[in-house]
Amino acid sequence: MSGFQYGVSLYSYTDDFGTVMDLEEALEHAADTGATGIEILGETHVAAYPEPSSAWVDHWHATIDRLGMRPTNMASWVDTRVTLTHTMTEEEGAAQIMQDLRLAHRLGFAFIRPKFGVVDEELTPHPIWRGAVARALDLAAQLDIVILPEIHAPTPIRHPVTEGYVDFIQKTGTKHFGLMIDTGIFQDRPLTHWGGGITDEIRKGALSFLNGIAVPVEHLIDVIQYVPFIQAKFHHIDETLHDHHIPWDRLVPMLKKLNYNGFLSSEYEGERAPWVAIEQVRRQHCLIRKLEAEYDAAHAQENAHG
Amino acid sequence: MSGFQYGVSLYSYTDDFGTVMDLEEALEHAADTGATGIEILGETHVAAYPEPSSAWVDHWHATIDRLGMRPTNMASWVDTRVTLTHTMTEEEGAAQIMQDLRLAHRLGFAFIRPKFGVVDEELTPHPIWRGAVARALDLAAQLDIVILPEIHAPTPIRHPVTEGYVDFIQKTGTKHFGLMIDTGIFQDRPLTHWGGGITDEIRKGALSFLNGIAVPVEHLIDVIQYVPFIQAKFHHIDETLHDHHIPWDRLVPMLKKLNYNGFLSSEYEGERAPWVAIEQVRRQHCLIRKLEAEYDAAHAQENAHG
Amino acid sequence: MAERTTIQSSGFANVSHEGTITGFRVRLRQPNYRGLRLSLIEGIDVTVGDTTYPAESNCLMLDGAAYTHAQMAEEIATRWPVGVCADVHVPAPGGLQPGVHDVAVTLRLRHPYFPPQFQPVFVRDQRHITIIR
Amino acid sequence: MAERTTIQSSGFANVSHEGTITGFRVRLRQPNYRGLRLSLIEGIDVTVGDTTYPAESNCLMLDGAAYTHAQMAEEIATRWPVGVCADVHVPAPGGLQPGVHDVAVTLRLRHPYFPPQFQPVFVRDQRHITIIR
Ligand SMILES: [Mn+2]
Ligand SMILES: [Mn+2]
Repeated sequence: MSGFQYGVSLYSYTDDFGTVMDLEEALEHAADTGATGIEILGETHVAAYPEPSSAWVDHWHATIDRLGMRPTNMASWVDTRVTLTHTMTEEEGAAQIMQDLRLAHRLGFAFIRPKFGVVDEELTPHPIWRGAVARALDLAAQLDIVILPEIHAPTPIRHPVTEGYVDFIQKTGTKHFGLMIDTGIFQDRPLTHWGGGITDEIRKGALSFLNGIAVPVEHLIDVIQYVPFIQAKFHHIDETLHDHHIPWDRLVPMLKKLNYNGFLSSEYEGERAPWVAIEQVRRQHCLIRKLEAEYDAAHAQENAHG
Repeated sequence: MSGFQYGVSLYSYTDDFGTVMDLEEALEHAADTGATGIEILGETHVAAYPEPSSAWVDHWHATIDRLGMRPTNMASWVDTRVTLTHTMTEEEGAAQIMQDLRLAHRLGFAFIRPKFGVVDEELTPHPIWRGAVARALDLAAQLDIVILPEIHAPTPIRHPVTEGYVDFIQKTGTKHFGLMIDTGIFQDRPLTHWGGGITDEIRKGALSFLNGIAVPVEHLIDVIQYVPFIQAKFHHIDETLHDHHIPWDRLVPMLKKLNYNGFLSSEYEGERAPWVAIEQVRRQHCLIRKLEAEYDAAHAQENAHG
Repeated sequence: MAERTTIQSSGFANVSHEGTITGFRVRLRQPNYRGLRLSLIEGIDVTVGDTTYPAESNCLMLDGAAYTHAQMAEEIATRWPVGVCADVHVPAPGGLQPGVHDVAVTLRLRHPYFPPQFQPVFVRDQRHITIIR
Repeated sequence: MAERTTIQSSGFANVSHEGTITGFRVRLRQPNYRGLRLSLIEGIDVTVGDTTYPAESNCLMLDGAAYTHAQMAEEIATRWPVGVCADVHVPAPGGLQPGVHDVAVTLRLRHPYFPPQFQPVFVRDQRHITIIR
């Protein structure tokens, strides 16, 4: 019986990184969960990004190997409005993606997630995205890295943005572009704990986002064939293993039913008090592993009786 | 006009050390106050104590030099009741002191402070102290390090323990044994902030200690000739530069009047929330420097008018 | 670096011997302000939920070496350094169930420079930590 | 490592040029979760007590190099890394008096992936820090 692969995004330890833990310690906390996949943010976790020293790269590989892990996704940004007076061209966007593809390859990653600048409150990516990605596809194929834009609240699955990405996959026929699902789109209760750097201005302007866009888990059926990687966004799991915002009890069975066997990469985005993320990530792994085991046990019985 | 020398004990950063700062960062925070003296705890701050690697020692000297500081005192412990069934002999106590003298010399320290086990609630040191120190005096002289037991609350200046140390100095005529004053003995108001690892058991049993033993600053006159080093113990200085427990406004003028020109080595022992000590140490340096400048200004006028 | 609490989140896990779960471990930050000779640690009790696992059966894994309760009492040369974590190994056949546990530890420390009536000093911590699987 | 707050205790000091105090500096932890191209920082205002020192006159000292407000706006290759501190230098003849000051900073950050109505985002911090002498 195939199953989920478990990973951790070092984004989970935002604000801890550089105040109470360094990169190696963050990797050790991730490994201690039993996770085998490690996700990073290029601009955050790679010293001297985009050109780390050879010594840094060697140490990266040595640490990952020592911990028995492997690199999954490296987050990338295409800062379209790069100055107040200049917006990136398709060529410049492609250069950013190709730079990150090369760095990701050097570090052993299988995916990169470019986050494009947007043009409206629907988070419609700047129109250069299509041309920029198109120009980078050959390099992605050559390095065997898949480019994955993130489907992130408030953008749901059934939405022109997501449909635009699917259209691109279908038209190009590429195997090196897909979708990453951020499980924040399934959030179905208002946020009580949030670590995404909210300000009063944003809180006033973005209430529906904070209440959760509650995408039905069934909508995964539409796109799962394009989803090789999932960011397991969450905000608070209490000591009874109850997640206050994300419906894992519906999401896990749906992913199992769809035979998803990629990574679930923990992306904790809750209270940013020091060290809290370490325990929160552990609780999420415990919770999802329990739900997966329950599903597997139920199915083993079905099969036995069938 | 000679003046105080300013130092920092890394004890100030207890609990921060190893959770939010490493040794080099602690040294940098100390140096950023403008202090030139650095005090450490041998068993705490020396990696692989009592035998640090040569690389560690080289890095210690390089860092201290880079920061323009110099080592002052290294705290040492003589754990007389070393196991439940064995109490150190004089020879064993001497061996501990000599080990720390050699380490202190290797690291460039001028003083060591042995903290002896005690035999009663008056904090009377175990009687081996005299023989143990006597055996170590030749080595102290050879390395030119002064051994300084600490006069620490609840033991005041006028007390058999302090008198015993003075008697030892007078009888031996040594220049390599003296007194270290911990300014906690001048505390004259109840503690509101304490970081010394108090437990409920101790709080119930040691109320007078926590209320402050309020040694009159004039008692310094009795012993100042034997005091080459002072630990500037404190617990809380608020944003108006008011110290809630230690009477610096009386202590600083007395030390100036006595022409004390040794170090005042900050020993913060207040709230142990992460990072708080960094700012508290800075406030103490600001406060004592202001009081010293006021005294100097007043005396400059006196001299001008005299 | 270590978590500020004595009890650490990472490191909490069941422990196996030849394929059988024989107990669990809890990771602790050294709770004192100076390096601790092991002989000054008079015991480390661990409580999980309502069950207390007394110090006498527990052992300390420090820097790759295991010290039984009896060995610690005589170990005067080895120190548990400040800022360093060590794992308390607790015998418990079958281990603990995956899930969040209410864990408490009590360390009994002897500070020879403290008055006799404060010997040993009890250092306690209690918090929720998670066995993942 | 850096203090958790954006405004750091250490580093707060008067700054001299040829023996004359020309201003002061405040040390900041990079406040975002990813490395910031300097061109995405639209300004750093500093307030001490009742006086605001506007971003246009301040400059950022990062890794030994100084960037004026105008230079930052065009600096797309240099990033202020996460977990790294930089000093904001503020011109103020005579500097600040020794003592504890109520200091506030506002960073205006442009996140291209945020909707246009949230540009720039204001990141604020305020706390008491001390000029020692
Ligand atoms: Mn995400
Ligand atoms: Mn002291």
